[in-house]
Amino acid sequence: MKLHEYQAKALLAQYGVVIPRGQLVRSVDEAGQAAETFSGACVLKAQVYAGGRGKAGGVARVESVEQARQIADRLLHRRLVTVQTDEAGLPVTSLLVEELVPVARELYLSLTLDRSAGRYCLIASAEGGMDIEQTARLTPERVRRLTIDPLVGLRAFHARGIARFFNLEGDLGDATVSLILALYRCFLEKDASLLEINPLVVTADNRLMAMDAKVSIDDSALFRQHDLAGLKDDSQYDPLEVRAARSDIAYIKMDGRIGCLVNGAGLAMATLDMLTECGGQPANFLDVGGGADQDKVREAFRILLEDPSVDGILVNIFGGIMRCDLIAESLIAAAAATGSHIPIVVRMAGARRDEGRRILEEQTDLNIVWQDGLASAANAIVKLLAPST
Amino acid sequence: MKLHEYQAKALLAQYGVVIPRGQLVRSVDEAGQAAETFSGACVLKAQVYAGGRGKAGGVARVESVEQARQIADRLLHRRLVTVQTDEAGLPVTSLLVEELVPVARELYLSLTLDRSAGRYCLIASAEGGMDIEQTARLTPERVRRLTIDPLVGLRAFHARGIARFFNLEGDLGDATVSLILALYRCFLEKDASLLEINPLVVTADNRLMAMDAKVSIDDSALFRQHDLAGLKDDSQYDPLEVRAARSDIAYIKMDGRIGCLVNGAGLAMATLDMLTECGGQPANFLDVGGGADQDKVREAFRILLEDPSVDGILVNIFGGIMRCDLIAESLIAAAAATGSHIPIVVRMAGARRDEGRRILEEQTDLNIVWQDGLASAANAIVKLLAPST
Amino acid sequence: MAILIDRHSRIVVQGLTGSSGRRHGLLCRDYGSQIVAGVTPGKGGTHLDGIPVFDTVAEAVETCHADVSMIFVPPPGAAEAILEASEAGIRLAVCITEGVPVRDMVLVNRALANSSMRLIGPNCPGLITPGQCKVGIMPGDIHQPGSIGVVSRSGTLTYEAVKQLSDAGLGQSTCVGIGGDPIIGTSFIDVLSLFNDDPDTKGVFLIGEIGGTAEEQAAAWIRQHLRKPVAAYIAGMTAPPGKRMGHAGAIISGGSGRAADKIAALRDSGVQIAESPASMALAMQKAFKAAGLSSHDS
Amino acid sequence: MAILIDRHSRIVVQGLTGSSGRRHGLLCRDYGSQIVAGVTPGKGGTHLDGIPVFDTVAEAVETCHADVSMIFVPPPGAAEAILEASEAGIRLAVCITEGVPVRDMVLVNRALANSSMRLIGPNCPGLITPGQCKVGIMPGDIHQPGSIGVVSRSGTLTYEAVKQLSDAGLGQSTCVGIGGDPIIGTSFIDVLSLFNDDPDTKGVFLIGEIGGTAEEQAAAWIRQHLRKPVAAYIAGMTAPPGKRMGHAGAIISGGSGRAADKIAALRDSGVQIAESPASMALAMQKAFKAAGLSSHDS
Repeated sequence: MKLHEYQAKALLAQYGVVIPRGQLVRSVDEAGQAAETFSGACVLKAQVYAGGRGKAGGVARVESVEQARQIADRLLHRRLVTVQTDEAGLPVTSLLVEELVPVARELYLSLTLDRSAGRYCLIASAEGGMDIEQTARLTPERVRRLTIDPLVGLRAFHARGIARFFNLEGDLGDATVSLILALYRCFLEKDASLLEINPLVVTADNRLMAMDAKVSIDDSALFRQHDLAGLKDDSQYDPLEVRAARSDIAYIKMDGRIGCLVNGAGLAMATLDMLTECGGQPANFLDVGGGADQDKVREAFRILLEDPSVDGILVNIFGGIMRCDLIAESLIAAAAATGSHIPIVVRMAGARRDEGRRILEEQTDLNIVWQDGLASAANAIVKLLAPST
Repeated sequence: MKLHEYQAKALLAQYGVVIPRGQLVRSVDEAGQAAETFSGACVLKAQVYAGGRGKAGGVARVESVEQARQIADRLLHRRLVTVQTDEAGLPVTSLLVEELVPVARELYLSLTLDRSAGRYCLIASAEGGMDIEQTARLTPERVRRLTIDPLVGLRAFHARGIARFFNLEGDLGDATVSLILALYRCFLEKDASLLEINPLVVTADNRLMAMDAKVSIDDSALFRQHDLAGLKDDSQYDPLEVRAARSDIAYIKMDGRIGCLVNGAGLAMATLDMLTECGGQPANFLDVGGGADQDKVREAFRILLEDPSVDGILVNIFGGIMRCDLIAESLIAAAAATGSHIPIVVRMAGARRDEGRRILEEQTDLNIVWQDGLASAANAIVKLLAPST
Repeated sequence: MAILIDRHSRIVVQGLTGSSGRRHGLLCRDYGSQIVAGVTPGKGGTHLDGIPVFDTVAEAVETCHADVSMIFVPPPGAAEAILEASEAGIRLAVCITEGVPVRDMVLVNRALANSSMRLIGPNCPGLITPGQCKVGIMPGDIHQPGSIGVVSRSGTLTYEAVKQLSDAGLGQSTCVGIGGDPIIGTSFIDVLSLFNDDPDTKGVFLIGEIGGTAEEQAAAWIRQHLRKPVAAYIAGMTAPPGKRMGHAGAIISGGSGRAADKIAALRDSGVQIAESPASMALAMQKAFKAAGLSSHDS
Repeated sequence: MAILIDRHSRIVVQGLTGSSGRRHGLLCRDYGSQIVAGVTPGKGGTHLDGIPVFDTVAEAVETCHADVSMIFVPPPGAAEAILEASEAGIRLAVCITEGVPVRDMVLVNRALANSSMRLIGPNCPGLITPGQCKVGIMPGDIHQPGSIGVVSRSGTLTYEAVKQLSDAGLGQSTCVGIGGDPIIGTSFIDVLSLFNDDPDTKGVFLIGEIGGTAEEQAAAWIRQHLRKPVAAYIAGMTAPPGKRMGHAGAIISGGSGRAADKIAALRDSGVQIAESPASMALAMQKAFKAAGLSSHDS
């Protein structure tokens, strides 16, 4: 789960990290008032779940209250498209208005998981403000990576090594050590999966400040991070994705017209691949999960049936934990409830496949086609929709 | 550093451990008032830094306020001699007055260091109220010992294993798990070196309660346990030991008449052994430590010179960190300050030995004898004091 | 022979009395697995359909000589359940639980470095040695005893692969789902190495997916060490970047983790790639053919 | 040859700019030890009497190729200093600091189980290979190069022993003070084993004291493995029970840790016991004699 910049900064501030003075605003008037407190000179930053805001015009420096209002009016309640979003972009419902801080140096710090080591790692770069993967590629000597032994933890001596690497001494060196230890504490206590300060700046008046901050929380740990779970901003997701998430269904909206309903993430990906191979374009990734009950399956069908871009549905279920007969019943119930008559190709295998098939074939009101194999099912739905293209 | 029972119990109560209702009293009147709150039926427990109080008469059950006052009068401001004290015993300056709790079962739990593993360990015994080492010897199957990996810590599953071992199920089993986890948290957070609940009782009304509690704190960790450091009860030590401790001098009062001043614990023990071998009786163990400065050495001399039971002093210094000439100067200064003229045999070796010897031999006012070897020095002081025995 | 589990494995189910634990514990027993004990704190002393339940794994090991554990404990306690199994002397723990916090697994991963226990999972379907022993949630009846070793990060996709293999007459020695989480106890390479040394395994089918670099690492290992025909399928060719595709591990980020790179690496190591999820068995047959072996030798 | 340190050892002093670190760092250099660097956080870039000071041990290793560390960091930071040395690739760390909290050492002890670094101490005088290298706080001039290995839990008592040995013409290969704390990095047995394999060590003198069971364990090891004459002295014959005699380790409790038991165990293993602290060298000579060797072979 992502946090907005303003949320991430507020969280870090709780751990003693220095951040720019700032204020979250949701209207042009609020933006104007906030700009006034900075005598007009300030930065407006669109709060969206994506990076690359600067180049996309989502971050603007203003010199007057009037200018602040103009920019706010331009940004608020529009969608921002950056290199990290899709073509539709993300809606801007709030802006962070911050003081202007003269900067002497830009650095980079992050904590994340090193998957190959199975440990957390600290990444530091003397090139702040840049994409870390680019820096690592172009000037690897400017990047340092430190894998953390969970027994020992991230210690002052590690942090001092990073301060030396940054060439920060004296008070700034000490501040770097304190900052790194605070970030690690925050990272662990909040079950973060990513904590990135980019840029971390040395200000003109020699303070160490987190100019931007990105924090993601491990979804699996939200059960013990109640405060953070409440910070989720549903506006940043497709409404269908929000609805699916509420039923614990993994759903991602895509650009095509064939809705997919699959159990299991790997099989769902394989189904998209199969569909694409047959010339079809999937409208979504949808994994109802392993232990889905009938309610969940019905809700999954409804999400697909209510999506206006979906012209037909491919169901691919490998029963194991799930029973094919229950899936069949849920499918009929959901289709009946929405009154939809779009073509549905169903392929099922595994537990109680024959019963499921019988249930589907017994009903005649709906436009349901049975197929035995994955390839034939994908071909069938593509062909069924072909004439109407 | 030891805690009194009442302090240990208050500490454990902070961690949610159930303890008997009780009140600390320092006078007969307070004892009477406390007994009144229990309608006269209660237990009075002398607060001293030693076990074995029960058999020594330091724990008494009373049935009336009048009886409580009588017992309090008998105990308070006397010295209590138990199997764990020396012959002089320890002064009783306070009593813990506690409710009477009907007991169904007595158990034992402790946390301490397993030196051979270099890890902490939990010891549980189904025989509460007994000396654990005796139980381990007589009925080893009644004792379970669990070494704790500091990476993993003491976990609920370990605690459940102990609950099973105690044969406690249902709510009592759950209470055992909570208790053990609380004890471990307390043990770690407070840098304890020993935490012992003996007996841990199951009350007649099915509660789990710490009937007695013994907690010792790692002296080396007192710098980060300020709250606990303040709990030290100087009344439980020889006044000279208290004074020595204030100067960070390791000092233990013994029964003989020859004061010893040595640098280094091992050498100090060897000096006592040497003295005993020569027929002398040491008045104390005294280690001024490795990095002692002149002030500390002077204070150590004063402690010896002001002890009325000291008839003569043996100084054994192996200069390394310490310089013999400084020791010599401190010795002369301290002796002059106290005006003492008791015989002093000095043996020094190592750094600036010759200079130290010259300084001592140049003065003529004091009764100081130089010796080159450890054996000859011990013999010399014993002989010097022999006529007066 | 097969690897990791066989008819002699004695299985304890941690979380047996929960709904998933109960269901799959009994299904495994129906398949023929020896489910010798269950563990649920507070339920010690009871029985579930004839299976004795204990408060701790240590008791299950002591009393019932369990050597394998199947873990269904919910996420908040799953990591601790793994640690408990390890300390109790379990040889192989299979953690089915999905959604174990990464922080917990970082600790488990470190603790198991000093343990003799092997962990499979978490967030995995488990493993099966067809005809002998099933420790997992896969449908047993699609499997056939045989000599293809199957290893996968996926669940139902593995069933799809196994069904294709069985339908084509390619039975399996052992099928191992290693799980889709960022931190897992047993890697592709660990399982490949076991298959390499297992005389009953004649060929290997690997099922990967987008995200991470586990498949690339496996490819490098295969090139250097694996002496048997290998075929593979990688799911997620058409997945959009930056989105988490169900599995915590399945995300393409910053140009790494792409299916195309994984396929190229495997192909470079001589692995026969199934281009389509519908042709997995076919790819396995081609791998045998390329190695000059008949798949029916298997 | 000797053990652990010699003239080629390159020493970094952690806490060099503190009063003890400075004093003993320079004294060790005067003795001939190669003190190549110091570490004091915040003092990086400065020099102390020609010795470069760094902020971290890693820099000292990288820049000055230090392989041994002598630690004078005060108790609150001492454990972390040990961990830092370990991660920086130091081969041997000698922690002189007295008063390191036990809880910190429990962690260090666990962390070093996965490290290639050997720790000596804490709360120890250090070690010396006479005539070559001194990493500790012992007075150098009482030592003589020779072939007696000395190992001890004590500080000044060791100096007493060494002086007696030197005065009797019994020089030392290496003298190791393992420290008096409840948790130490290197045990009697570790050092005995090194002496056993060191061709330059012909005999061993062991100095123990009351408390714990380290001497009993050493006795058992000696009986089984040590092929050289051993003599020993145990301090604390006359110590009162239940009192902490200076060292955290030196306490007799519950009938264990007594000098008499330790002496009996050592004697049973064929160790020559010095009955009096004044006859340590004599005991060593007797041990040689009993083995049919002249102590001057040493």
